[in-house]
Amino acid sequence: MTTPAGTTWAAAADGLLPSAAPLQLIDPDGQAGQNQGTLGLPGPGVLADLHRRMVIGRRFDAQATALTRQGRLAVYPSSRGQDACQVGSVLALRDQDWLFPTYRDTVAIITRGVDPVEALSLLRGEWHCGYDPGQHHVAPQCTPLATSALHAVGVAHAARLKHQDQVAVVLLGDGATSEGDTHEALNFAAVWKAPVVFLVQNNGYAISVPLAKQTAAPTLAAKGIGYGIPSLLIDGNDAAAVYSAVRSAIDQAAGRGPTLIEAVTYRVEAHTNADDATRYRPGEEVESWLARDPITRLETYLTAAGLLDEQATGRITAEAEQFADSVRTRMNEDVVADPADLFAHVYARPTAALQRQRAALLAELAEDGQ
Amino acid sequence: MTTPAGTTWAAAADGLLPSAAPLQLIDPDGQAGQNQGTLGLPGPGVLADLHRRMVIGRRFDAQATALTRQGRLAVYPSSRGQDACQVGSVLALRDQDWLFPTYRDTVAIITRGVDPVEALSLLRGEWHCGYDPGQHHVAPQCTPLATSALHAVGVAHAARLKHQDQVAVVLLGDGATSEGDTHEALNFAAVWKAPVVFLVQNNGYAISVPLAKQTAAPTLAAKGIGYGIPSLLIDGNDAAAVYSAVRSAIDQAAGRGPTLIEAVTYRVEAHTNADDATRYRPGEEVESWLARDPITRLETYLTAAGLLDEQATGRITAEAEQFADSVRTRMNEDVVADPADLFAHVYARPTAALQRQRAALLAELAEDGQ
Amino acid sequence: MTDVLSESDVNTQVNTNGAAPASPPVTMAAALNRALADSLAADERVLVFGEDVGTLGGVFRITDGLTARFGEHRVFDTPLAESGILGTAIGMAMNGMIPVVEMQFDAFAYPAFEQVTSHLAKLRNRTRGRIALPVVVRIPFGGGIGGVEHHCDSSEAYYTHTPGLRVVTPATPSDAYRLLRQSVDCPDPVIFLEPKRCYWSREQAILTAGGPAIDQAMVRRPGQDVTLIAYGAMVATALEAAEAAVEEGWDAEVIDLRSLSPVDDATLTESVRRTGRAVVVHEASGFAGYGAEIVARLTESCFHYLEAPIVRVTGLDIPYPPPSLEQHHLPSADRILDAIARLQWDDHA
Amino acid sequence: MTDVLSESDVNTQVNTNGAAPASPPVTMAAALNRALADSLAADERVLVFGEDVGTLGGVFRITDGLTARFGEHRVFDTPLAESGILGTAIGMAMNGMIPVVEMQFDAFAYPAFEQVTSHLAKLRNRTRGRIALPVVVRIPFGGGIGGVEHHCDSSEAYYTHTPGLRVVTPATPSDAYRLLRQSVDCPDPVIFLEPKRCYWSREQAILTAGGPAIDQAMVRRPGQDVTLIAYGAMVATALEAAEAAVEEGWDAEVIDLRSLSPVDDATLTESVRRTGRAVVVHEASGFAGYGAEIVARLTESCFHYLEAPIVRVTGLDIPYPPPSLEQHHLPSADRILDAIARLQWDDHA
Ligand SMILES: Cc1ncc(C[n+]2csc(CCOP(=O)(O)OP(=O)(O)O)c2C)c(N)n1
Ligand SMILES: Cc1ncc(C[n+]2csc(CCOP(=O)(O)OP(=O)(O)O)c2C)c(N)n1
Ligand SMILES: [Mg+2]
Ligand SMILES: [Mg+2]
Repeated sequence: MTTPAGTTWAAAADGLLPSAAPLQLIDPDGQAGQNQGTLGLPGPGVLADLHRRMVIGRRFDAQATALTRQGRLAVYPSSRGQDACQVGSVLALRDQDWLFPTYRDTVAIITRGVDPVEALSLLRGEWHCGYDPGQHHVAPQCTPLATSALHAVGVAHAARLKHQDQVAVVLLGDGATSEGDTHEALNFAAVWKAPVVFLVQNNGYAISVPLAKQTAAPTLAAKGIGYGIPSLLIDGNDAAAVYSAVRSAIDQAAGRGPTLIEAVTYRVEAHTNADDATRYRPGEEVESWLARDPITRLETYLTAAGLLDEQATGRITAEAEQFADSVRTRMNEDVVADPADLFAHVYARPTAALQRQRAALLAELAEDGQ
Repeated sequence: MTTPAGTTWAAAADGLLPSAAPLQLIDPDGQAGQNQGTLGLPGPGVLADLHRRMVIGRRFDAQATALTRQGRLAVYPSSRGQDACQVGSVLALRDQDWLFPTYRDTVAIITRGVDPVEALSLLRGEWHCGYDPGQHHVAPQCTPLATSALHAVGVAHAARLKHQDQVAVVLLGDGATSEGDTHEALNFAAVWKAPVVFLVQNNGYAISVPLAKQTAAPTLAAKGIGYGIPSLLIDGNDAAAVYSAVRSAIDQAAGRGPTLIEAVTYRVEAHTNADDATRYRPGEEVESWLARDPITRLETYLTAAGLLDEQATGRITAEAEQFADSVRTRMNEDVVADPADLFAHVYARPTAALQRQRAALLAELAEDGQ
Repeated sequence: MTDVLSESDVNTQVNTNGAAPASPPVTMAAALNRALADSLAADERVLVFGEDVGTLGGVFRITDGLTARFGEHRVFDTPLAESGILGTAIGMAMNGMIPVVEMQFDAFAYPAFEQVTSHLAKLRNRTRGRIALPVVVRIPFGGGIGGVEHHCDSSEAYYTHTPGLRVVTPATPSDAYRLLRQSVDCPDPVIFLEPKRCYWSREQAILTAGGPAIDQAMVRRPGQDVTLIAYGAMVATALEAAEAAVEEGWDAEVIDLRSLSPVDDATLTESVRRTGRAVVVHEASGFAGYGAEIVARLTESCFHYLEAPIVRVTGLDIPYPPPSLEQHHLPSADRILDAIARLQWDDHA
Repeated sequence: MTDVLSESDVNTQVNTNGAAPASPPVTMAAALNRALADSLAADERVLVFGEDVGTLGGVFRITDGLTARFGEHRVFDTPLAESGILGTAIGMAMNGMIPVVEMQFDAFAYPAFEQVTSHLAKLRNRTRGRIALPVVVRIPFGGGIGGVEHHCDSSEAYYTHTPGLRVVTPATPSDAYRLLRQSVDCPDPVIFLEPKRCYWSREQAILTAGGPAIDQAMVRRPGQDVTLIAYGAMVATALEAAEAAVEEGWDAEVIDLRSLSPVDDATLTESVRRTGRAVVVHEASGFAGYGAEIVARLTESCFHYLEAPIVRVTGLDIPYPPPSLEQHHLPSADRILDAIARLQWDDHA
């Protein structure tokens, strides 16, 4: 806290600034990272799981994009290239923890265990949220940018008030950090010492707007000190680093409160299938990031460490194919939407007016012989 | 800018963090401050002017509070104790620069040269803004917290686009820093390199809420680095430091862009005359700050430096009394408000509907023989 | 003015509503404070937070003493950010709490508008009922208190047009208690508008959550010739006009809507079909205001019963004026009488 | 659906409005783009900014090519913050600029609500006219495009209830050009609502800023029996209904409001007094919606001319539905015909 002239705040700022360079446990070549900071390498089982889930997630992501071409999805924002963030963050969660995803985080959602078709309900145009948020503690995918950060802080603070060991992890984009709600969420979390983890997937773009037009900050993680929140800057294409950073933040949340993590990654695909990224970024840039692929890197590491062989890779690929097949098959069934749903959940009990409107619509449909 | 793992942001962060302790040119005992940083002591003329204007401002402030007791003002938020911020910031402005004050900054407004009765129009309940903002480049006093910070950025950016050497200085409270608009203003200013100075008068309270419940930041000035904005932490009760900090920020604005200044000060009176501060803060706290009074401190310094003698002090006191007298006299005249004003300025030209409503009201008043 | 309007007239009514004259008079502010205390005591999931609601007890003292009695963890000050207050309230409700938050003044709820419209109102529907948000948003609304700019807005039109929200407002201390208790118990998000000029109005009443349900209107004064429809502070003004109308030979019925959304169509339609004439009163600007909805739906449901068009007496279509001019903006008993007079009585027996 | 509704029908009308059939068809998106380019060329104080409006040319390509032509300093991307966009636009206008800002989708304008209601709408009045804010806020509004949640709101009721704002919306490409040019030239802040389902509708027309003024309604189809009042995308739907009504023996007049605030009372009243019947159509939810205002004021001004109550055909009182169900929410020509049929024609010659 700022106090009268004379005293200094330096002590209070200890550990609030991120490392000078992104922390990295496994480098792009699959070798041990040179800048590991305090992050510990996850065990072999976790590393193998990170790899397996990324392969499945990547395959699902490609399948979803394909479904847009077949008109089975209204739109799909791919997370290709951000696989390490999608999978690393979710595997670090405990069952009781809450995940707050955005429209881009469908892979994170299915990695959490949500049924893929239920997860795609929003983008399929079936219903706003197709899954039960309570089942896996996954909030509805949030579209109004940064607004869910406040919900995460509220969930976390409520857990604290109830003396429950429960942490909320909210996923944000680099662009979303510009919204006032991100600021208010960081501040409320810090003041309340709420057990919440802010994971910023800095993928370099907000639709067409590059980070340089989004902020002049030396790094987004440098925002933490302005709230009194410890911050981490990590390589977002290193699944091990993402896992370890999120897990350590979760472990410290109960006592210390919030952590801000900036994961430096890249959006390999366009903003969505409807976007044309060639209008605003050079192909070489994309190429340079493909060379830093999160899956390849972990594959190299695991193979060298003898934790992955062709057989295993084959099994995982097959599992991924199977997963994608079932998604394709199920998504090819036409949506059967029930008009009555329109009125059922606006209020706990439909108002008299809504009952009249419901009756009118059903009569209309009966007339049209539907 | 954050770049792929390996490179570091440290260089980009140079000079973005404030000093460990508030900068001070003149300490509470009227001696030369021990922590002057890069701030230069203003010349004798400026120091004398700072003192004179603070004395007049303090007297005006007391007069305004008195007017609330006589029912001549609806409400008045005193800036007593923040005199150095009110006067130091304004004297640092050049004619072409814009000032964006809040409801608490009436002393700053009159120091800028706005007619005191016009300045009190809002609090008198006469009209929302009683002065012409264009005349002295003083925006209307802003009540919705932090919203004016964005206006200041817009004014500054427009000046830049027009290649005009014009800086906007916006006054904010410690509480206002929690609003999303403060965040968005700092970010837009930094990205656009807009010539704007954010002066946070950290007076320790937002109505009843102490800074400790407002933020967990080690110091508010530490927010700057999260936007890439150079920041200063200064003793807000040292008029010389405020003047010098704001002036240097203005001088660098054209080239470097925005500066964030946190001035540590104290709200000696209650939030407004309608508030009862004894409900939420101990009297000793107030006492301790009275001992750090900005006027006494400068008086001591000026006297020791032979820049102020009893005669001069007498002249200034008399001038202040005269100023207060004329304010009292003029404020004792009843407000004559013109109902037609209600319709004249909603749009450039009153709409047909407004003309009808105007006619109806005037007819009503005519009937009632008004 | 505040007193004349919101005390005497309302009291005459409320006493006939069966409050024991013996009981000490209570202000609306005290009734609201009691409702919050009783809600906090009744259910530990209830939380009260906002700006200055803790130690200070709120700028209107509505939360006075609650932190002392229930502790910092249940009644607390927040940082100064309304979207933050609303957004965290939504999160807390997602995790089993019942937040009752205060927006310090109407205009200061605007920073929370996105959280209110895009989440508070829609999350239940978004999740097919799997997530309920039993959040109460207390907003002191309206003018007539000599407040400076931004302290006197009436924003009910914004909220009533947003499906998924309930919007209610009391007109008397006893109903303030009842409606607030009912709002806290309601599984839907409720925008609870507090007519600030009535905060200090007194009523002799026993405070109880019983009586008309949260979505029912109340007939404050039965009448035969014309229906005056009002809510919040305007109920007292309508009652004042009704009393004055007697001398003109008009027996006016006064309906207090209480719930603006949903609205009690049955009570309104029954009354207007019976009287054949109606005046809708509110402080907010008329254009695209809430009153237009009342006129439109009643005109449709009562068309052939109407002797004259339903007219509105509202605030002017201007930003809320400074104190020196607000009396010209606010509906008065006189303006309501003038409106009644315009309802084509020539053919009236 | 979009095409059927917004092309053919509107065109039949617009061509009678005198556009040279020779000229190449232009989409509303292209007309808006042209209006922005011509405004930027006509006055160097005009600035265009918002999210993705620069290099990308906007998610709907309305600003396509403008940065290349006018430079980064006049057409630029902002950081991702709507309150920031609106607030800085206000500041730029205070310093002599004419900002034309884009809110990417209706629901994403809500974060700017405080800047719009507390400043954009009020600063002129606050300063007794000393500060004017010639700001244009472009907001793609409405649904019918299969958009997911938050991409299809209709928020005109919020803005039309806010004194100090002008609210306009075009129904055809040529009027999109005209209204946008007029909005940029207007000294008042203008909320410019772009019916996104009409972005790709085509019209053969010569684009000119001349013709009806910014606050005048247009009769899109003259008729004798009933007045259909619509705006934005619903004008095409109303015209479709009007054509279908011919077979039922009803000659419907279709009025395109263009300016929602202020509203053109003269044109509306003249028409409804003549026809004696009216239907108001909009996509937004009905409750406390903009249509209620039209019904209320017309009922008052035309009461003794009305053969039946003025009815509304609007969106349901629900959050905007997912694509799979939106057709049930949106007003259709059939629903308008049903509404016309309910207007008590028995007594009709
Ligand atoms: C409040 C708000 N404003 C605008 C939008 C429109 N929009 C959707 S995604 C997007 C870019 C977001 O960028 P970022 O936060 O970096 O996330 P990313 O898409 O890169 O994952 C924008 C502007 C929105 N969804 N919400
Ligand atoms: C958006 C908004 N929310 C709430 C308020 C009510 N309010 C007026 S002053 C104030 C406290 C402001 O504290 P601070 O920013 O520190 O300024 P100070 O009063 O101390 O000068 C509050 C909450 C407001 N004016 N605007
Ligand atoms: Mg991004
Ligand atoms: Mg303060």
